[in-house]
Amino acid sequence: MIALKDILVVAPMLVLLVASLIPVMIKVFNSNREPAPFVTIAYSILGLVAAGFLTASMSGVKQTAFSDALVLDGMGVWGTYLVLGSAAFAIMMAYDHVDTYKRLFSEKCFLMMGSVIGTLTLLLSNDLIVTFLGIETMSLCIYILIAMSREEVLSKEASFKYFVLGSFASAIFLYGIAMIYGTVGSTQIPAITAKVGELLTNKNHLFYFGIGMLILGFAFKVSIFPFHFWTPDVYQGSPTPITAFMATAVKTATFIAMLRVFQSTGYQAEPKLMSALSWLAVMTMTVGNTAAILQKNFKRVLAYSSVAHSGYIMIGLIAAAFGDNYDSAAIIVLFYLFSYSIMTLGSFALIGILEKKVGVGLNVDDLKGLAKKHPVLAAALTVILFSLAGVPPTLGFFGKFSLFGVAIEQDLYWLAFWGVLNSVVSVYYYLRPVVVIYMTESDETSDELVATGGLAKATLVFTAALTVIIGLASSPLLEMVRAAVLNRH
Amino acid sequence: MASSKAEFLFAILILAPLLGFLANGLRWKSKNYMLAGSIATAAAGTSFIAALAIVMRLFGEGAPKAVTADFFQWISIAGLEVPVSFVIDHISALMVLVVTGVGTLIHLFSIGYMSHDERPTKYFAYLNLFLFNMLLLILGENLVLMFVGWEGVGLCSYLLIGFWFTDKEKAAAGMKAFVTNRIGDAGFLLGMFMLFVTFGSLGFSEIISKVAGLAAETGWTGPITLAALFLFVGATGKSAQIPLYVWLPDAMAGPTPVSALIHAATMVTAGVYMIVRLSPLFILAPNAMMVIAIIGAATAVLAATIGLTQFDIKKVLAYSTVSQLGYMFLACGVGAFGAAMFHLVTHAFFKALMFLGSGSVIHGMHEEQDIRKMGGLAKYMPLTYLTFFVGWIAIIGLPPFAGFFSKDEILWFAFSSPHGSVWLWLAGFVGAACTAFYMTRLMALTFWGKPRFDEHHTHPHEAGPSMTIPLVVLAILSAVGGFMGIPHVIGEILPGHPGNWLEHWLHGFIAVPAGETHGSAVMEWILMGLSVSIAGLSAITAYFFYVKEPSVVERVKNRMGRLHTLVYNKYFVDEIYFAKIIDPIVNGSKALWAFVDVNFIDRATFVAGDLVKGIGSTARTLQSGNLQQYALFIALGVVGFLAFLFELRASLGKLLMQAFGG
Amino acid sequence: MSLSLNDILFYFLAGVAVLSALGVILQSNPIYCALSLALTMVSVAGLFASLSAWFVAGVQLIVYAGAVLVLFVMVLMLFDTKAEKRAFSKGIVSGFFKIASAAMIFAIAGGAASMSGDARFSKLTGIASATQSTKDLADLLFKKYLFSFEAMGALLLFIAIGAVALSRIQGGTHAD
Amino acid sequence: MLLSLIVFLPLLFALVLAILPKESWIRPAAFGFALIQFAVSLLLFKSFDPATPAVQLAEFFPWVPALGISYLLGIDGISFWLVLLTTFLLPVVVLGSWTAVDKKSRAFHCALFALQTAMLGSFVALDLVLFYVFFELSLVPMYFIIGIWGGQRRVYATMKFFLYTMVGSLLMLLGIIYLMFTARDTLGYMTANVLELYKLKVPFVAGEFLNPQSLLFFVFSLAFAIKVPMFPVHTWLPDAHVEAPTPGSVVLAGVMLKMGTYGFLRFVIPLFPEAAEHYAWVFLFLGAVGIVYGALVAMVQPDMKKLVAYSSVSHMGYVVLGLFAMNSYGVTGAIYQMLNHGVSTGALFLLVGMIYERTHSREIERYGGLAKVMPIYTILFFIVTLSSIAVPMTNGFVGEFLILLGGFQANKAFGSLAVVGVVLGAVYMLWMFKRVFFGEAGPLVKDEHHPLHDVGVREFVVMVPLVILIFWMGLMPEPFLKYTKASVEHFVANKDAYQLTILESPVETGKLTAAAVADQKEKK
Amino acid sequence: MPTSAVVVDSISSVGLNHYLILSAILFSLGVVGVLMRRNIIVILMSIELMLNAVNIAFVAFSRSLQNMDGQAMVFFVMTIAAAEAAVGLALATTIFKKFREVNIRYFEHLKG
Repeated sequence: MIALKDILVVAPMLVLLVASLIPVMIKVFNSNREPAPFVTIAYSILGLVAAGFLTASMSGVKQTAFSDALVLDGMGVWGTYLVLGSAAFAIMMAYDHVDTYKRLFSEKCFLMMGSVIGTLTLLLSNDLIVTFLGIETMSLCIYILIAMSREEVLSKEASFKYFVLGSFASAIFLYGIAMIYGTVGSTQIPAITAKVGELLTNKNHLFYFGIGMLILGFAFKVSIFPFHFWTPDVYQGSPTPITAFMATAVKTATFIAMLRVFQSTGYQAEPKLMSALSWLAVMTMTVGNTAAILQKNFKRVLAYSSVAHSGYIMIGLIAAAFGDNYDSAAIIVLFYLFSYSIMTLGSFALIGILEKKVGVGLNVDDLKGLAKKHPVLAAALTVILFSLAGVPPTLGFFGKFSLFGVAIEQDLYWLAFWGVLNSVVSVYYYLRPVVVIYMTESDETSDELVATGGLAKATLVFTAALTVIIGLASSPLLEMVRAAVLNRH
Repeated sequence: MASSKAEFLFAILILAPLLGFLANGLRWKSKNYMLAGSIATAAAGTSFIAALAIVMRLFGEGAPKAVTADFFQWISIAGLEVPVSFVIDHISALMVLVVTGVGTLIHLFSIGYMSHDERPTKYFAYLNLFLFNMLLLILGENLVLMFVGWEGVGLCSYLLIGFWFTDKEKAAAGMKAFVTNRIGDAGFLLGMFMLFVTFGSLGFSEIISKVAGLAAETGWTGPITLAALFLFVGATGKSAQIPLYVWLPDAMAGPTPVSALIHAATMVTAGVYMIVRLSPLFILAPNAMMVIAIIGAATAVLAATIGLTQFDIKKVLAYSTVSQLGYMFLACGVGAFGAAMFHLVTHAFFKALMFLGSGSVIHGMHEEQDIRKMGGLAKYMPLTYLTFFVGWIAIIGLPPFAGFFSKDEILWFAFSSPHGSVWLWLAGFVGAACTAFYMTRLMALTFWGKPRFDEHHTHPHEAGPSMTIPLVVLAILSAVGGFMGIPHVIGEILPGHPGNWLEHWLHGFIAVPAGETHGSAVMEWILMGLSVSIAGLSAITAYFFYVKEPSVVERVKNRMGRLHTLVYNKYFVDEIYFAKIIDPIVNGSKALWAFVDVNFIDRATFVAGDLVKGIGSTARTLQSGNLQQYALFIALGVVGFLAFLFELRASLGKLLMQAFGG
Repeated sequence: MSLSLNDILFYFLAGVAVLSALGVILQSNPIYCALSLALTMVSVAGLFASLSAWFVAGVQLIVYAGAVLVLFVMVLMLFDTKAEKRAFSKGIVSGFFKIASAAMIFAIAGGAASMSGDARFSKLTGIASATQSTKDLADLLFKKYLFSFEAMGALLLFIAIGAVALSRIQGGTHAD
Repeated sequence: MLLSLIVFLPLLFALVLAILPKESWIRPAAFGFALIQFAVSLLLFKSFDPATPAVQLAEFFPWVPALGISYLLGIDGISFWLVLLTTFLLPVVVLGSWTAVDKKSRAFHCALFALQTAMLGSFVALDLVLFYVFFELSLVPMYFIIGIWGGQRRVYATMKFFLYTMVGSLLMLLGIIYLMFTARDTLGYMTANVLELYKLKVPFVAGEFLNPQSLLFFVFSLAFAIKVPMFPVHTWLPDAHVEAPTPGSVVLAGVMLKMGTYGFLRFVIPLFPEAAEHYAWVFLFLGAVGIVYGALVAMVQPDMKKLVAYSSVSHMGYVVLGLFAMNSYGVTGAIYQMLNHGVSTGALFLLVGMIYERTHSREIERYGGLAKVMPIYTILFFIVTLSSIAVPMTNGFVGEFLILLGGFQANKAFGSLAVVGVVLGAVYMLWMFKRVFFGEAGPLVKDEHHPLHDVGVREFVVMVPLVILIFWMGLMPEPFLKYTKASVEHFVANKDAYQLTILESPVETGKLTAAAVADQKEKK
Repeated sequence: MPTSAVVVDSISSVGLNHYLILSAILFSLGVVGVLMRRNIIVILMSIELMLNAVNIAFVAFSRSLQNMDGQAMVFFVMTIAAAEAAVGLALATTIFKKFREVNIRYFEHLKG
């Protein structure tokens, strides 16, 4: 039955739920009048912070809850930090655009927190059905959030595309769960990972089918080729804070959920699975990077870059699932997720600062003259872009370094090689904004560049500083991640 | 063994010109030609005196075989020791005296010659710098040091040829000289490397002591043969032999004293000097010797024939120089290193004399160099005429002037040496005939006959003493210089039976070819007679042609039209070089640039980039915005992934059958 | 091969389900599609029942055939759509691929199903009665799946508020 | 701490420059800082013992102990002069770019000083990852220097520069990682410490291409070959040079290219001795081809700067030839040539920059007769030309001579091919010299509206130290060679099993790394 | 509570596979619907169809495995399906308000 420890595990979620409900309640009891955005956001942030503290208080814990439906371990704690952090930044960015969000702002925050709860559920799930629920909660809230944007055409289109494809992928995912349930007899992840080897060795076709569908269902959420097609469109059409949240928190949680599923040496029984996933990883990197080169819209560039990064992270996942050393791979995946999230938040923060109109975003060429008008922003963005490109001594470099390291440790030379080639390609488009910012003659003053949003600016500068600082001293972070991953149930 | 005093003297000897260079070089804008010239001449003179002081030590009983001076270790790496040390032995003694002596005279001459120039100080600085480098070349105890001087003189030659650089032609001539020399230098380097790889040392004495016991190589690819050939390539560059002689005639673009000093008396003989220095090595490579001899003979004849038709007074002398250098190489090639040295010295005297004489003429004629516009200058410039006359006799080889002795010795060795042959002699003989002819022609057109210039406008005049004194001194040397090497057959009939002093002096320092000499004293007399008489005959013919019956020249010219065109245009060697070597290289380089860099490497980069962009645009095409298409890709992805997992290609049929049959 | 009653029931319901599903995707009038879907739902409920999943069958009828489909129909009425001129997407090639990929999914899933293990249900003599199974299910839901159940509730709350909010947003970027 | 001081002082200066209140203070301050930096680096003479091949002045502390990455600095005879060259060139560059860089001078000098840190760091880093960090980091300021202050096609050039280098270095990163794991498997602990990695015997199979050592060798080589740049991956260089501002070119040619050759010497050959030995001919050949090819192509360039850029290709070909001769002469010559190239090509770029500032053209055809108008400039240019074509008594000769000697000793055919470069070098330089300085005055020179002034005092002062070095290094190579001798001898003598120790090591770095790892394991 | 056990016909030839294949058929039909139909409401219906197919599989497995977990899942899936339908229809309504049309081909602004 429900014990205190169960409540403790879900305490962050409860706190979030309460914190998100308060503004809505205020609204309800205040005859449907919108509370001040500041109040709304304060509750949300408070909730996030409180959730963070609650999580921190459980950092040493490793336990399951609710009849093994949830598991709280280091990986979960670490992921929770990331998700909460991303959510906090996203909400702060939304606050910067409060004039465009003013109506229904409390609902928006509420839904945002809803998706955070869903994300946390996904993150902590120890049961595929909980995973599914988490994904759905997260996604459904996000669909609505996207559609609630003031922007007419693009956001509706983005929302609907995401919705249809997401539901489609959910069905696939669910089909996979059904097959796994049928073959394993349970949907609990530990039960599944325990039987993976046996089922794969026996060539249980249903299980093959199930695990394949399951992975592909996950793959949709983290935009692995060929399930990535929604990504650029949806990222572009969504309000930037939502995009930032999707690109960081959702991805982080999904990847961690995948890590949980992949936590078994049994996968080594089927090398074909590995080569199939490797192909997907390679294709993802390639498609993401090459398509990004041709983009004009900065948000689309980042969307494709996010696709490409999923490809890189896949390398780590493959190493975790099919290598000899799950721990080291998982550590690196988490580390990479962290670095990726930091950089992505920073870059989306810049878009949030500069974009004229939600959804339309800004083109790379619009950045012309940024160095003159907002030198600090320009510098911060440049740092982040170099970090994304993997130039040392930034966080991005150490992320890539450790990721390729894991690949080589597990003898995944081809993946590492492709990763490197793709990194080179990526340099091209990451540096294009830098070229525009610094190297084009800014004779024509671009009055367009109106920077709004103090919090987003702070976010940008903060993340930029973080990339450099952690890049220079990555050891403590790495140690933290290591401790987190090793603290596993 | 070298006392500190020797080092002191060496320091003076070598540093004096350097100091002169610095003194003039640092005030290079000055137009005070007298001061500059004085400094430079004093520097050269100091060198000469120091050289003399050192050379004096070699004389007398119990005198050392060589005076050496070590200064410091220049480079020293793992077995490669390159000390800065100098040596004056019996070979370099000759050379150093010639260089500093003749050099001083030419410096002196230059004071007058350059008096009207805009940048005399610079000129004298260069001249001193040249002297410094030349001394390094001569005195260096190892090949590296010699190479330093070797390149250094090339550089100075470049600077001095292009001294009047505003003229594109002259600048081009300088560059041509340097580059051609560089080709030779590359050979020199390779030769050096070959020697180092073979003997592990680059010191002359060490190499010579190491080759001492070795047997002669018979093939073409032995290390010594290769080294010798490489070094000879270096020599052909510096000493203007086939195929690298082309720079020397063009080098006449420089001021005339420079031509006298660098391009006649000293620098161009460096190749000969180097071979003589390494004669124990060369003698072990008979095939290389043969090459040297043939090249030398060929150059002697070829250059002489070109000389027959030239009208530029300096060009004639230049080709003559090339030809005479050919004689020296012929001598080296047949193993007559002593004869080569002998000719080197006498040639330095008379050719410097003639160049200075021509300089005097040009100076007097207000920079006119075309001998067709001269004539009858004897009466205007008697002293110049007189000294030039001495030089003329010396070069065409009439006894008892210097040229006779040295050239005849070479011809004799070409015939009699174990390495010699009658063909080599014949080549030398023909060359001698041509030499006599073109030199007489030069005399005739310049000094004899009627003036062909406008006497009202041009007033040829004798120059001042600074220019005439060197002429006189050199004329004397040209006249008597030959007596240092009187052939035995002549010495025997002379009172007091003077021996061949030079041969004695060089004995033990140069290699002597092993094997039997052919020919006898009678033969030597006969050949001597032949060469003297052919020289005389040629001279008389030329005199007849150009003074008595100038019309004959035209007739001969017309009769042999094509041949004349060919020779007059220097066998079109320059043109051929340009068309067949230089242009192809330049065009080839452009093509390389265009094809390799631009069209291949960069293109490859672009193609790679385009490929990436192609993939990207394909990905973008797929990104059609159509939701259902995305869903299709998802479905296809699922299908593909699962099909791969199930190895569907192999088991598709089975699977379907069971699916429907089950 | 003799067919038991159960078999006949299965084949009948399956036939209805497939045919009505075909109706969903082939009818050009969305209302007919919705009605076909309702039929599918019902036959699926029947199938659940044939598998002794009584409670689920009931829920299927109530939630799906009842609530969800009514929702669909209502929205369709709201839209007031008629039979569409072009009910299907264009493109022969992509159409081929679409159908082919669906067929392949079927082939793989079906193949995998047919190739794996025993085709029949284990011959247990007894299966819990409807009441018992419902009880068991309730037990499961409120004990083992408590978290999921609660999360579900939260989800519905989010969706409810979200859907309301969505309906309240007003068009026009510059309207506010 | 001396090395850290030398490495990070410029970064500190860059920060100071970034916050200097007045724009007009920047240049003098930068110049002063550069001089201070140079003076500090001269302290090395006091602390450095040339008699030993061991690594000196080592500094160590673990950086990312989990991965065996440490902050390990050290200097030996191989890097000694490169460090000094780097610090020496900075004041020259700052002074030389006094007027050349007219916009955003603050940012420019910050970039320059940051670049300095990166370059110095890569010369003294003895940890592969640390080296890689500095190696890559150096790209960033240079990327901006070319991209912001460059010429017309600067963006193309800088992207090309960045991408080319990135391709190689990222592949090298894989190699580094592989080596670190090999260390883990053979030594028992993961480390990127080069001194430890030297102990590895990476498996090598002579006949086959696909063996770890050969692959690693080529991966590392590619990275450094691009940086050098060796034929046929050199095409980024001419573009980068042509577009870069003068100081950028000077630093690029003067120091950055050396990072490639230094990498060969420090990492490639000692880490993969068998493969290096086995495939040395490839590099001898490419070096020789590079010499000739660079010279031939330089010859036909219409643009002065491009000509100098291609001459760099040629000159760096010599360095590669010398390195892969793998004998004392070749290696010494290569190190010497690196310095020479830094001095003389740097000087050439400065000179070309000076004339470019006056006429805004580098087209050779439009010059001519410059010697008459700008005599001092001509003399300076001529001296540098001499150095560039390796006329004896200039620095170029010593280096080239040793390299060619070494190259010839190692491989007669390629050595002889390389000697052709001696001729061609003279051809392209002198031809250019002739066309620019001699002959009739060209359109730019006789342009009466813009009379050309001879070099000013500042420009003269910039050139003087370079000219002095040209002769000093040419006439007295021994004092310079003294510092490299022990290291080179050690290198050549032990090239099959190269090891380096730390002189009077304050810490046993290997053990410390191991201890850190053990500690990690315990925690686990 | 007395249990009236339903006796399973021992000679029944219909088993798990049949249900799974049926589920596969329905799922594929749903896929076809999603891929082919232009009306967004019908697409939503097709998705419902797919979820139903999955439900059949769940229940069949539950029956086969003799455990009730499958049915619990079906319960959740149904709820989710309902939620999805609600959100989807809400979205469709919003879109309809804007475009007065529910054709999928309107959604091609975001591409490339």
